[in-house]
Amino acid sequence: MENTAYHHIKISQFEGPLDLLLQLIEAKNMEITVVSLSEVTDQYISCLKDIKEVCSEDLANFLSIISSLILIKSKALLPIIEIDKDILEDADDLARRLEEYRIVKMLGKKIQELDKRGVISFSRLADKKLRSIFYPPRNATANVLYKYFDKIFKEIFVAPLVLPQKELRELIKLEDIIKDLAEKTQNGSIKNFSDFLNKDLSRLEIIVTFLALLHLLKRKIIKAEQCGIFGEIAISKF
Amino acid sequence: MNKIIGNKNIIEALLFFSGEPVDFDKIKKRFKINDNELVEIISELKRDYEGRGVNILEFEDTVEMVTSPDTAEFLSDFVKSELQEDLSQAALETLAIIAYREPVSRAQIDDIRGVNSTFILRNLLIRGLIKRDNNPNDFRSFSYSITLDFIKKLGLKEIKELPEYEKYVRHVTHNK
Amino acid sequence: MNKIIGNKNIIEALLFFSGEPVDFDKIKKRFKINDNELVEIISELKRDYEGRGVNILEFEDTVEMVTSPDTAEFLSDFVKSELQEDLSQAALETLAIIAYREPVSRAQIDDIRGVNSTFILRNLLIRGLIKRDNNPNDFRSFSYSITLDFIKKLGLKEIKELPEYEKYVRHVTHNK
Repeated sequence: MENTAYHHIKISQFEGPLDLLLQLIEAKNMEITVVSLSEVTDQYISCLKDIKEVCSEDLANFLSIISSLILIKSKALLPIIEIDKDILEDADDLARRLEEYRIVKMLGKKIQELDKRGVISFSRLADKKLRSIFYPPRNATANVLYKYFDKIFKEIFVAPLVLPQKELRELIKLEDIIKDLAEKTQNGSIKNFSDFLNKDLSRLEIIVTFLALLHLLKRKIIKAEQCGIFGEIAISKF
Repeated sequence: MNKIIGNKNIIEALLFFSGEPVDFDKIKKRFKINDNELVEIISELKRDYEGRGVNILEFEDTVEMVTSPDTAEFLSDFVKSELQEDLSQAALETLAIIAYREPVSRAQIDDIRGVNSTFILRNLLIRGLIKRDNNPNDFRSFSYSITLDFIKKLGLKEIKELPEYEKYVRHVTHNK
Repeated sequence: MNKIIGNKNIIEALLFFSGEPVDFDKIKKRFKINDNELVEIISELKRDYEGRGVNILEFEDTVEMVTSPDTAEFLSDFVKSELQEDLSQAALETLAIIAYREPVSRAQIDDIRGVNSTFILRNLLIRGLIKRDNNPNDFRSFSYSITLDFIKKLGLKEIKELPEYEKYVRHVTHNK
């Protein structure tokens, strides 16, 4: 039920991870607070799943925001767990960044309104009769020109465009992870969250996996129990 | 003809002739006048051109003669200028950050927008709407600020005419 | 604003902007005014600019905004005094691009450099190092090349004698 509700909010094109977050919060007419951040976490993640084209650097930015959101959300879901002071600061910081972004976006819209008036001051076109004075510089010899062009040539004409690797994109197959985690829990092949984590996983991948766990908890597909801070999370079929 | 009037005429001719912003320093040096005299001449010129088809625009210690913004609509048959091109949302956001937070580094812009701004900065640089200088506190990085062309594009007379400028302006210091 | 005043401002802006004589016919057609109205506007403008640094010049059914004759000597001295013996890094870079890629448009130069080159090109033009072939309808489509004077000054017979010229020409794949 909750899932269908998310899809009623139409997200127009967005300029990046903060813009998406801002649009979700504004669609709900909420102020930017830690509470509102926690409320849009699930939507944020479900929107992100639909993004097909995102470069690795932007994806990393999305993931870093997701990780903050998840921490905030975990705190809201499981108020008993002790939350590190750093994490709380992280949450405040996200709210502050989002507020800064909101202001900037709003100012951008105001600049657009000014621009739309089509009211422009033009400089004078260069004088057609511009009288040139031949005044060659000392420091522009054929070799100097060669040196400069060679530098430009190497930078622009030859250097291949370094395209972002696909690795990071592969990483966030949230849906697959959810499916996998659900399956393995259902058939009992894993009993602890750590069983599911591969040793080679990066921090971001662990975050995504934890996210999958939260999703399954919320949908009441699995149960989880944690003994103590930083303790093992035992998971089982709901 | 007294000295002030004479200089005023020549400065007017110079501004007309240059077709680009002229540095205050160059004028002062060349005419051997001090700040007060320069300010007086510029305000006299501004007064002369008030309500006319040509305006005097002051920006960051430079002065330029430009067409008055309200004539733009009628000039568009004759002009084809990059200034007339639309701004994308990415461009608007980035310009807002630079205009209200200048001087600002790329890292700071990226941080506020939450995305990499390399391409949009390049686009704005090519369009002449922003400029970059070496960051005074870090020679490895650049700091960005807006240009006179940006002011001209919006038909403003000065940066303070930006919407809610006083309320939102925050000049960042370079200690990041 | 009444019609005559409005048109006067716009015509003033047009004359300022154009940098060349503008045909009476073009003005009459564009602003839908008759001979009498045009004559009236031009004489008003002439009166506005009487005794100023900028004048309105009528010549064979064209009208032009020009610097006043008594400022000419000063302006040419000023331009000379502004020229520095050495070119800046940015100017050398631009000059190198033009030398190896001529004829090249401003858009292409900007694209290669990643910044706007308007002022630098103007400076190189004034120094007589580059020339441009102009398309009066599109400022952006001017194409730039090195002047013969400067080629000689470099000690070359033609631009192709620049070091490694042939090698780079083969790579004209940058077809933007």
